[in-house]
Amino acid sequence: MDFAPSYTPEQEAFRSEVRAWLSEHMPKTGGDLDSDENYRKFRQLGRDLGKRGWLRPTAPKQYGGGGLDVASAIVLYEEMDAYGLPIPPYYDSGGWLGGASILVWGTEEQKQRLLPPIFTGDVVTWQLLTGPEAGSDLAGTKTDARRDGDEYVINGEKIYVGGSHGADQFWTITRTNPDGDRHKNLSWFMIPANLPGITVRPMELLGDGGEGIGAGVKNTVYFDNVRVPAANLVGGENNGWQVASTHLELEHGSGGSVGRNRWFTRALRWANEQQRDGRPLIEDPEARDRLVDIFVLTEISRLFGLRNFWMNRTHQPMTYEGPQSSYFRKLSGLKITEALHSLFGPYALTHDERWDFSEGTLDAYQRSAIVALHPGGTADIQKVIMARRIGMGREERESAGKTVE
Amino acid sequence: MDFAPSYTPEQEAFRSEVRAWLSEHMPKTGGDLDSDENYRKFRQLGRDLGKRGWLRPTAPKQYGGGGLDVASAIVLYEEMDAYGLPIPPYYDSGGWLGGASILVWGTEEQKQRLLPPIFTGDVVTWQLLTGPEAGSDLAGTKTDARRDGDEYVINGEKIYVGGSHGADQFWTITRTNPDGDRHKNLSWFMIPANLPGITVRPMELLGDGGEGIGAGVKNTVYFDNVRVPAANLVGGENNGWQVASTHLELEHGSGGSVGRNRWFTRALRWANEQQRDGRPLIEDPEARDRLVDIFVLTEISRLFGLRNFWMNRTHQPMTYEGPQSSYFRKLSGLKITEALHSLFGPYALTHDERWDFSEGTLDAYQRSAIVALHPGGTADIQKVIMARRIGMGREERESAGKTVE
Amino acid sequence: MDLSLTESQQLLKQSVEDFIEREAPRDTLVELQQTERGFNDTIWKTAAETGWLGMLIPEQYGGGGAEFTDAAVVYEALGHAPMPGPMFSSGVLSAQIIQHVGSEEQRQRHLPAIASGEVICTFALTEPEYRWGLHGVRMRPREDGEHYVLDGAKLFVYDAHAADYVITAVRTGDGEDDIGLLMVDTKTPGISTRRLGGFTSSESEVIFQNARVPKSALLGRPGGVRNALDRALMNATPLLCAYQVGGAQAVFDLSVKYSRERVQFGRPIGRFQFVQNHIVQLVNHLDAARWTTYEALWKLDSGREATVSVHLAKAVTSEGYREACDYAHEVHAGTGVMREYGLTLFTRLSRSLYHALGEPRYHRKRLADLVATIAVD
Amino acid sequence: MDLSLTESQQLLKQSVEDFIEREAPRDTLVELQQTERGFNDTIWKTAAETGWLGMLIPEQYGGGGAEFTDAAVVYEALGHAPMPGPMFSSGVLSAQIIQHVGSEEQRQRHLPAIASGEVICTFALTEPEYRWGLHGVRMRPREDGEHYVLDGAKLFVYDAHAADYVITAVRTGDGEDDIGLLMVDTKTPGISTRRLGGFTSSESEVIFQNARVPKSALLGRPGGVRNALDRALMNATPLLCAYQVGGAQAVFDLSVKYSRERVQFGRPIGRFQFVQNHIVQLVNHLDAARWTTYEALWKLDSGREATVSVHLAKAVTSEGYREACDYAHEVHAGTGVMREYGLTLFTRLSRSLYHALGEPRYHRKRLADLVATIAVD
Repeated sequence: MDFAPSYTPEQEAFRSEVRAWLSEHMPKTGGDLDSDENYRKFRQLGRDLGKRGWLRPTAPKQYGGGGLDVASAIVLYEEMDAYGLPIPPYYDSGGWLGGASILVWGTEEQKQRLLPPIFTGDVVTWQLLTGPEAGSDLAGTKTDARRDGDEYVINGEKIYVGGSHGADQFWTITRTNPDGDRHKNLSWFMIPANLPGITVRPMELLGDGGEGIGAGVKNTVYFDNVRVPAANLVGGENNGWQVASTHLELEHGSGGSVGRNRWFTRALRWANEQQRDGRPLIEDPEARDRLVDIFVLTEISRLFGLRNFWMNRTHQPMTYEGPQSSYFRKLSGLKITEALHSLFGPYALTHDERWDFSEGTLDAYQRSAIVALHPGGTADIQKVIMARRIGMGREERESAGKTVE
Repeated sequence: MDFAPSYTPEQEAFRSEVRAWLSEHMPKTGGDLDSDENYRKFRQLGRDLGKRGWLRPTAPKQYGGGGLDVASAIVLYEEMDAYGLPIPPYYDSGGWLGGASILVWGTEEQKQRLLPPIFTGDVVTWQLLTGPEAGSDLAGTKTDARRDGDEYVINGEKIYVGGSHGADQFWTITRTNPDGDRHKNLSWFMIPANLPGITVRPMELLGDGGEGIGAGVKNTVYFDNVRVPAANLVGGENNGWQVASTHLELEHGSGGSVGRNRWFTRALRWANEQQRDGRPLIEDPEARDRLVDIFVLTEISRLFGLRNFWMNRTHQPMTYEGPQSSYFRKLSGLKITEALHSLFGPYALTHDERWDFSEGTLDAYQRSAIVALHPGGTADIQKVIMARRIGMGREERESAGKTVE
Repeated sequence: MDLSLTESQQLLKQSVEDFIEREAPRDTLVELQQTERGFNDTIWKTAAETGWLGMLIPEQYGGGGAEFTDAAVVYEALGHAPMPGPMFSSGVLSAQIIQHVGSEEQRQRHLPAIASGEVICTFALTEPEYRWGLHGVRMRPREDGEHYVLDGAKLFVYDAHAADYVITAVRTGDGEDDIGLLMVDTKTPGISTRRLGGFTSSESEVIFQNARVPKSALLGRPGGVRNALDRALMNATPLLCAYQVGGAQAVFDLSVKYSRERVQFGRPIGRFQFVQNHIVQLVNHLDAARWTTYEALWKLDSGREATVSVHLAKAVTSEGYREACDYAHEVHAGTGVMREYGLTLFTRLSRSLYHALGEPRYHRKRLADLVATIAVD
Repeated sequence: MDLSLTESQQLLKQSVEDFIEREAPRDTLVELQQTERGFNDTIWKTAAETGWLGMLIPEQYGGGGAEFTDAAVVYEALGHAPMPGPMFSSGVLSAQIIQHVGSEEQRQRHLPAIASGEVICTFALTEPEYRWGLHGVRMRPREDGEHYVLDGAKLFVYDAHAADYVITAVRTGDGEDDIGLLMVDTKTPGISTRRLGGFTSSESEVIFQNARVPKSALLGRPGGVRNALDRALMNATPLLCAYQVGGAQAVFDLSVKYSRERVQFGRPIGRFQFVQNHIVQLVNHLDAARWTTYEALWKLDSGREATVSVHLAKAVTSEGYREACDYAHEVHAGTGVMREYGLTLFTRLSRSLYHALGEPRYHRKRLADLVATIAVD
């Protein structure tokens, strides 16, 4: 067993190259990371990374990816992580997930046309999954797409979409046969964001101004007789549930991660800096207990993510591991917020400019951990999937969706 | 609001009477409370109490009960509780629960014939509810009763029955119409324990030698063509589910209690007596935290029990309160065992005569708290009933079973 | 034994609920929450005129002289709204402190004004080195003739941004008991208050810069404060618990309702046992909070020693309200985090009140000290 | 990065599983549990002959010289049975102590006998004032010529009733480091061992009454024991964790199987979400235990600093195994508490091993000390 990625001399050389490049290109940012100004800088960094194939390091080269091996990709993630940034350095889960579905289900023409803009950072893509009527029950969507000549006409509404800074394109799942059997009446579309009939309106949610770049605001997207070229239907008519299974699988956590949850190191730093009765908070036994609570939870999360990363990238057969990781992360998020509240008291709830020592992150996390319970499937949905994959009460065990990474 | 029972001068006089009587009649016991010798003493105490109508203080006088008001009954419970004993001072949940069902559903003839032996302590009654095939799904019993002239012929098997010291009679629920609709094919019988064809065999269970008098051993009862007089059918043929609803309701906790869980005071005493590093364990901050954990859990349990006692005795409309109390008690039992284990370390697991300071109660509780998860309905079944009574996902709210107390 | 509300308590409850339905339905409260002040004059005037505000204040000082349980019925209904505003800070907490710590003259001067709503008052204990309890008080006034001169900051003071007076705990010496409480007028030069931003309810900073407070502002006598203050806190806390119980009840009501109305996979979601499990855990927390609170109130009303029960109630209620909201969010998923739906009004309060008058750990530690000395039978 | 077992590890795992299926199926183990000794010679001989017992012992001392992860594969499979007997106490814990604390001469004398199974050895630390860790050691030998004379009791010593030697921790002075480890022959006059009754696995008392132990029984040199012992404990602990992981896995397997076979209300119970919830929580505990354990083993094998990972693994694994059994009992209801079914074999172990080598609180406290000093980035 080996928990550490091992690197060839070539890969170590690659690390030096990446490190040098990043130190030169990393923009100066500060304050609210979700501000327009900061976003523009990160967006530019994304384009620059994309030009080198570093935005989607393991995606095939012919579609604009980096074509790199897993170890080199980890090198890239690690070096970006040193700046506290993911790849891409702005909100683009739509590109990540939609790209994966197109890679699996798209025609060659679609891959050549749709993937390069995503993989090179030319476009930002939003996923449109949830409707007012269809939350956990995604397949119950009432957004309809009706064929009309070479186009489909889309009507409906999707909620909890995207971030604060707009997108170039959307993908979504629609009903193409309202009378068809469940799961066999859906179709998957890539949709330019600027088509007539599309309206985007910000929602008012608990997580506003939440943690992370561009993850703050969510939007409602309305479709009013929006005409989408039939060429943008991916995976064939009424095959949308299959196409969705790919990105759902990844969204449920089966892609894994090599990153670390930063809450432990942050809490540790603040517990060293904050004073209580003239002594550092870290010397208080209660505070130490809460720090260990956070440490234990984040270590387990990290190990689940690492296991999934390895399984996914080395194509081990996966079953319940994705939703397990997702479930654990959601629930431990709530527990961590309570531990932080216990640790820092009312400081955990304020982003007041005079008193908050956390640059707004503590307060934002108290809210975003609640908001995080539902996206990518509620905690309950993760359990539903785990039960099917483990085969509780049934001999046949459902298998995981097909992904590439 | 008034959480304390209030007593009239007559009731206070009654307390003096009870106290004097108990101090005279309370037997000397010691060692394993479940030993044959101790049991005989408690059984005699029960008969003596029964003669005075103190065994079932609130049951109607004409059937052998005490006919006392609620406050006087509480006086009795409190005075017995001072000796660490319930009423009756031996295992007779079958008499308590079966008696309640007969009171509600029996004919006048049956009440006059069946209740006095129970209420005066002449007989010990076991309830036979669970079958190998029918645990949570009680109505799925495969114990059959076939009418034959003035008798019913019973065949089948019931498990997790009774205690270590035998019983005089059983009651059980049987299937009288294998082809009938669910819940409408069951009948409820009182059965003398000495009928031909009945075999009682002890089971080997985790809780052997568990806490409480006579609650240690459980048995399997086999029925092999047992002929029961039709006069012992209570509530009419195929009406057994209704009859059962009464005792199930009580078993699910709706009767409540005025007693206190003793684990906190015990743990507190031991924590004062036990030494660590030359100082009483109680001075250890961790130990104090665990004591408070136990205190909080047992206080909540006590308050749920008290609320239910009051609601039941004053005939407030009850819905989910019974199963809530039962659920909370089951789950907090597990948490208390972990707190005790944390408090006393390996001492929590041994009844070794040289080293155990708890007279076997700690070790027994580690096991009996696990065993207690299922009797009277599993923790999950309590939740099922709560959901129906609260009306989760449905407008109509199921009401609680009919009880008298 | 009688665990029911009296008839007059039921009427009281109904009157608060009627007012809320009329004047402060949930969408109004959602809007109000976004405002700087957080409450409005209708609410405040009604609280004063109906007597809810001064219920606990003895009649001779212009209050209602009600029992604790009566007042709790009102605060539970207010928590169910959840009604914003400094009712608890002023009418319960500050009034109790003045009543128990202040001199007769001070009672006569301040309590009627509080009861009538004319004056809003709050209590400032904690400082930047946050810790609940008197040993966290470091602010030490300088004496200057007939004045104390104050410098420093009090933090996380509930409702200070709306208060006329802040009862400010200061240190008068190095001993544990050397604590003084100053009735500080917020219009005093050198004093500023400001509401803190974030996921708090109505917590503020109070900054003192060379602020001169007359010595007559000292409540009671120096050195004799601890016990009287403790008594006031023990009396006030269960009312805050009742407010939390009301909130948990509302969150339960919302969840059950949503479990019936929201349909997914062709069934109301309340038919799914995963969802049922959330609501079962929620109602267990709710009822634990309710009955520990009621018992503490009854002990106060009947003159019993209530300290253990009060600490128990605050620990259980604070943990329970927080958990109740977490479970409600699991039931509601995306809908629950939409501002307009209103669930987050409660979530916010469940967080902020978690540490009000001491976080659960504080009360558990005090419980440990108390129960460890209980006579062992 | 490679998180899979090697081919030879898979073969090893298979060979243990084959042996268990053949010689120690669950009903055999249920019977064995009822016996005084708790294990039998077939088990012991096989453990010795196949080399499982001495796997971790270096080859020059008659062992297998295997890596930690190899040995963990075996111990996980043993825990899955769950196989009883002093394999861990003797072949891992005692052998590690002798290897790290003992002199070269002592290693050569004892380790081959342990590896061959000829001699059974265990480690006695805790005393009646139970507390894990060296500061709980109070037993102080008297010196008498070439002997130490021992009086007192060691308690909760795993497998002492079956042991030929008990490595006994004694105090040699008042300083923290003044600890000696004596290789005590249990046949020495004045020494008695007795298995404790109850819900423990195989914990015993060892009573010393004027027992004379030659000074040559002292492992290593006095005063230099702490670090070497700590190293031995850090090496041994993850193997116990692996045994616990195997147990939690078995409990998961049983629960999933039962969820398919047990029918109530016309459906396999695993179709009910309440039951699914238990199994989901169970598998989360199982996998948390598994991966924290594996990472600790990998750190040991690759020569990395492993202390944090070992404490993390033991805390998570002990809590997890206990919780796993609780959830399994919820799934199994009445069936789970029938002795013949076998689930309680695991439940018993999950309790006893909860405090073996220190209860979770102990490891969390040590974790706190370690992580509090991690350099803050």
